[in-house]
Amino acid sequence: MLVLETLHGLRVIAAPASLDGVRWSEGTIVLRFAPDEAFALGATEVQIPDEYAIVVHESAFVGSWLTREELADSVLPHIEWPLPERRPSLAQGFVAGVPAKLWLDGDRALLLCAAAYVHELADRLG
Amino acid sequence: MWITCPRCGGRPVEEYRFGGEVRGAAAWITDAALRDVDYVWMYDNIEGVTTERWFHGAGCRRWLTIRRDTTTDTIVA
Amino acid sequence: MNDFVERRIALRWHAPRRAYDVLIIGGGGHGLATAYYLADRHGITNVAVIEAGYIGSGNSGRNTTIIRANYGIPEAVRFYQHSLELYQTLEEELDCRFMHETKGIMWLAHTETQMRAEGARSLLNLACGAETVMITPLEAKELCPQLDLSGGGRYPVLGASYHPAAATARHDRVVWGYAQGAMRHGVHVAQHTMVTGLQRHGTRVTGVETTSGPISAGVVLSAAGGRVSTIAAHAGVRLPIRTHPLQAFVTNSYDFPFPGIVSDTELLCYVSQTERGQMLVGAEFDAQPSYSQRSSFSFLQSCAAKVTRLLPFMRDLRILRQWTGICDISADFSPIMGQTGVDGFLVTTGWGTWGFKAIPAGGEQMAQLIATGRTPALLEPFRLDRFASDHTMADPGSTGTH
Amino acid sequence: MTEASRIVVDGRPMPFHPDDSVALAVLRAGEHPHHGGTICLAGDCGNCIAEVDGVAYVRTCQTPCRPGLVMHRHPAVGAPPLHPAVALDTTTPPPARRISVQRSRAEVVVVGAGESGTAAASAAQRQGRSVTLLDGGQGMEVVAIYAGPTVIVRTPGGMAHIQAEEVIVATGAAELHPVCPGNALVGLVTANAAGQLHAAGVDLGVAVAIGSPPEGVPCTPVSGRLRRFEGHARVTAVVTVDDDGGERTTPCDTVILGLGRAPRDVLSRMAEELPVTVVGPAAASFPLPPAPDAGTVCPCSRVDVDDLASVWDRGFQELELVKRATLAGTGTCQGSVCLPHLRAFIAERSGQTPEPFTARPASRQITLAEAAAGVHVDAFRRTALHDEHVSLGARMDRFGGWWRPWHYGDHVAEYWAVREGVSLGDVSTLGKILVSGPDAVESLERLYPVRVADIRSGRSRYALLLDEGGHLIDDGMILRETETRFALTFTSAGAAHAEMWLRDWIDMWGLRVHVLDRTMSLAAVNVTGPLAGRLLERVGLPAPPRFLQHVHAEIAGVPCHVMRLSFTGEVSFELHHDVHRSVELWRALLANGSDLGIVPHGLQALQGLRLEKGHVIVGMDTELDSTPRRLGMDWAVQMDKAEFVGRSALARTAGLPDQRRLVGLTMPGIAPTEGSPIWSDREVVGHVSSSFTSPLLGHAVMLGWLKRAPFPDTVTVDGRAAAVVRPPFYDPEGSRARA
Repeated sequence: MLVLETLHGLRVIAAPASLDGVRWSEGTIVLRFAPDEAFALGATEVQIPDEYAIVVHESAFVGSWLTREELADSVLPHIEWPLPERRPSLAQGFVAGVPAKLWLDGDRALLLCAAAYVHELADRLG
Repeated sequence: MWITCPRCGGRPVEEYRFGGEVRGAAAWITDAALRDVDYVWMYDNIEGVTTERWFHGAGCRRWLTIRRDTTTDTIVA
Repeated sequence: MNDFVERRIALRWHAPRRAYDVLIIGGGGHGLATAYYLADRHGITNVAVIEAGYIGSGNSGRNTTIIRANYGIPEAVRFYQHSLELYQTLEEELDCRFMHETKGIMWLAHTETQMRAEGARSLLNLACGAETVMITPLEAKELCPQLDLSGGGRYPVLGASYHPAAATARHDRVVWGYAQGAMRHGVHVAQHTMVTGLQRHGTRVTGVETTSGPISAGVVLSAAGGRVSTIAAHAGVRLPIRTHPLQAFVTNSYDFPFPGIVSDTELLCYVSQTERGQMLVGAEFDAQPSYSQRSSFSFLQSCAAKVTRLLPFMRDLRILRQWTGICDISADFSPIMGQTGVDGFLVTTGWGTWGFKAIPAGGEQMAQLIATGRTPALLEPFRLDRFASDHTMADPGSTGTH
Repeated sequence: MTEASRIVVDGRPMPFHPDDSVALAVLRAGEHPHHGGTICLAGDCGNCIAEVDGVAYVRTCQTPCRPGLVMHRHPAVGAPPLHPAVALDTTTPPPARRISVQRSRAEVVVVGAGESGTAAASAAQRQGRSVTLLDGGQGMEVVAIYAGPTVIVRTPGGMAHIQAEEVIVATGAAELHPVCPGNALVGLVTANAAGQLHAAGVDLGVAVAIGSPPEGVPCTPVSGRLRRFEGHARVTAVVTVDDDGGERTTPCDTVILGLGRAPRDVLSRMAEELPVTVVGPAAASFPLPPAPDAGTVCPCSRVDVDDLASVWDRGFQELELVKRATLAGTGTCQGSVCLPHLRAFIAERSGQTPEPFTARPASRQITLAEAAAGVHVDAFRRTALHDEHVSLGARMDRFGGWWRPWHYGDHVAEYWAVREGVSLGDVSTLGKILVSGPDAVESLERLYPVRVADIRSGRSRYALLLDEGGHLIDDGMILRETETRFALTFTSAGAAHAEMWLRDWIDMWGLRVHVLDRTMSLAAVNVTGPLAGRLLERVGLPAPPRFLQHVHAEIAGVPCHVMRLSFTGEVSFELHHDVHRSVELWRALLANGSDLGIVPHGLQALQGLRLEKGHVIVGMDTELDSTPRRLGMDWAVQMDKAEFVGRSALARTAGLPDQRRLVGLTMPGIAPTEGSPIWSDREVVGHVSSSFTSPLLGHAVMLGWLKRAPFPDTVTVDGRAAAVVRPPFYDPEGSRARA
């Protein structure tokens, strides 16, 4: 069974332009959920030129890194929509009927969903 | 039915929540109270192209506005 | 031949004349029943029913044929109970067979919240003259031995409300029975006659424009399904109505007994067996308004997934046919019947997913209103002006299915 | 012949040749897969349907033989039975037949690999378009074309769902079936089927041909117009009529029928208005057959020409009415066989050729299991404390899409822990939204009917959320963090809608506000009871916030947003914290409170506790049209505020007569069932929305709707008198919550 583990990072809501301009530390994976929203994996602090920005520690996502084969075998059969072709990129939508996200980067992919759904997703993906 | 989210791309309708037509009270109703009744309760119920709001709940969790032909359920530009 | 060929009903058609006392838009169950009762109960026979397609081509011919009265507010329970009772003797009255069969319906509950809602429904129904009782899972299993009480391991059945008087009837034949009854009294029914506008004289509606020419009338009643907002707009009347698709499917015919109707308050689907042995499955209407009658695969998928959890034997039954009707849902989920504020123009609408079961009472009461000019007590709560006067009829029992 | 090359037909082994379909094997054995009727071997009709491996209504001509395959004929009369063992077995789930789903995309999907289909596929490929060619001969059975267009296919290995840009239907033409007396006999085959049977080495006996004979099949052509088939069960002769009206009887074992063709159009009739192109014979117009005058016209539904005539003569005078009055065309083949004859029948009588009726899915039938393959209908959420609840013996229930503890075994003990000691409640499911921005105050002032601007930082205020009609849709707290930042809470059931509601209005107003829904990010534990403060003191909060204050503090080492409020009526602190620290916090609280008699409480106890306080639960005590006035909550609306959502409706309806009130009710003894009708003067005047037998008060307390003025002081519920009172029933001054 797929094991999804807690992901830690910063959840940031800020003006899109200010988010665009953020210099994240080396190696930070930034999942841009929306133009004004990002989840920066592993980040612990951020300088952002938006005095109203919401920056909070986020621990409510669980995820699992998958190889290209694991993605093809255990995840893709449960997705109705096409994956984006660009890499790296974020895809969001139902995976096996659970709201989930995929970070696609080269040969690997990070599958993540809210911790509240982890039992459903793991069960459905087997 | 598939709806294209400007942020996430095309997704089946099951990923969205319908948020209703973009509407206002009928301008031709001059009485304020009647106009409010109209705004609260009445619908255009258009057989044709409507402008409406959908929420991409399974994706970016943001709203989008689309135009849909209710006679065919096709999304028009 | 098969046992289901209609053998008795005879229909007689007329080209519409130029003027009638009462003109009814919409040759579905409600329109034809109103015409029948106008003629039969009130002697008003100078009546025409005009239909854009063929009679029963709208929801009267696309519904899932369930008759029940287990609604959520007293006003609705009384109205539908009256309709249910009229149905019980309708075959004799209309001199036709429409295979009316009392089967009982159970509404399964899987959570404490649903149990509470079903318990409330039962008590309210009993108080208002409709029999609904709570049953245990084992009682549900006795009524429907095919039921998986674990709900496929995911939806355990905690109990159900049971409404033994629920019935089914062949929908087309109800339409034809009323049409025949009205025609025998001299009512004219014209098919393929579409309304393109309303004639107005001052503030009064005095007739209709149709694809077959103008027809004037003392009273115009819109009993149309689906296009009622457009028709009302011709009279300057705005309606709290949205038109939504409602989907259903049937399997092929199978020879085995499945006597009752099983409905689920959480999965929002329901199952009965037709007189031909088909398993008929329906669900909640689609969330977005639409006039498209195109069926969707996602409906078939999810509905099949849901019912097979409750009734696992259905997994290997083959689906024969899937279809979609469109239904007019009112803003408070209750029907709208009667005056519109424009003289000479009445509506019967907002029938949502519960129009078929309301045909006899709706027709009878609308006829009484037209004949007497006074709103009968059963209709009083369902007047259109309830929205302006803040007397809406929000019915938690209607927001469910069928 | 080895066992490996036999199928089992009605309990008897039957040999087959490689590549035989089930129908072919049965015909090879000199039998008929059904009980009679013309055989087409093209998947068009329903004359070869049988039960195969437990699934009825399978077209055996499209089903390859497989060693051990079990076929049962349908009964000659009536529908196939369901085996009671299958129908009634619910204790063991049906064999977990995992039906795989292949999802794919193609620019062009071509249905049909005949001449026109392959040509269309090649043409599309030459244009550089990606093409999926679905070959029925390879077992790719197209079930339906849906909007998208989406093509649903049953494949030899499962199901395929194909998203296409364009679908090309190249299904060719189907051979016409004969409609005349005797057309349900055994021994009738179409020309194409005769060719297949001959090529497979099946002995056709004395074969005669009507119409165009098949090439290469030994048979005797018979001239004249087809009148009837003779025979008992099997055909023994065919009777034709010459031009001069003379009948001619030709003895035979097999009649080969080359009666012409009709477009194989079920898919194109299904796909009107979709981007679907029909090519080849499927798009051609063929002459209709002569109007039938006797015999079975619809074999699937067993409708005879007499039936058509009977309903026609009684006024059912158009295709749809004839179809509905006879059920012709509503069977397994969806009109493939009968539609040309129905149209010819109507054309002759009415003088007008009717358009074919629309086809509905499914053109190739699938089981419910096949339809459901690959779908998941809903996803339930668990809080971070789910396993803690289960290990404490909780009975879990679903509410608002979450699993929540209903009770931990003794809801009365849980109640007393709250009223007299200290208790924990998992309120992680509450909606929690952060808003921040220069327009934060402005947006909340417009969203809520209470004043927001004067809430001081570190303070909070209870608020209703109203829709445009002034109807209550949710309630919760507004907690001010800074000048421009607020935390908002919502009910568990209302949380999903709350985010949509906020974002929609803020979008529409164009206000500068950031919104973050933290409902699933933050867990929350409600520490409640007169000893709650003492427990918090032990775990690191010596000076807890006062009523309606909130602070950020570490509790047992876990950073928490501590909110002082009360739903239970006792001192309550909601500790909102990151979900990954939730178990740690929960356990620390339980451990530190053990000598205080701490126990967690479930929803059942909570519903009683809040009812004693007269707090409504949205959706339980409220209805779709519950205004603050009806709920007795006008105090939570400030009409002197500027515009807010629902304000104009409240102003308008304030002047209208109203007959609805949510009231408190008390009566001695055990509480009536929730939902009980409320009677007055032998009339139903309302119903009980919540009820509870208060252990503390020793009598029943209720909230209930009265819907008829004037409102009485005493009503009857459950046959007993109940007093109409003003809630709350417990601690009306609120001194306990503020203690």
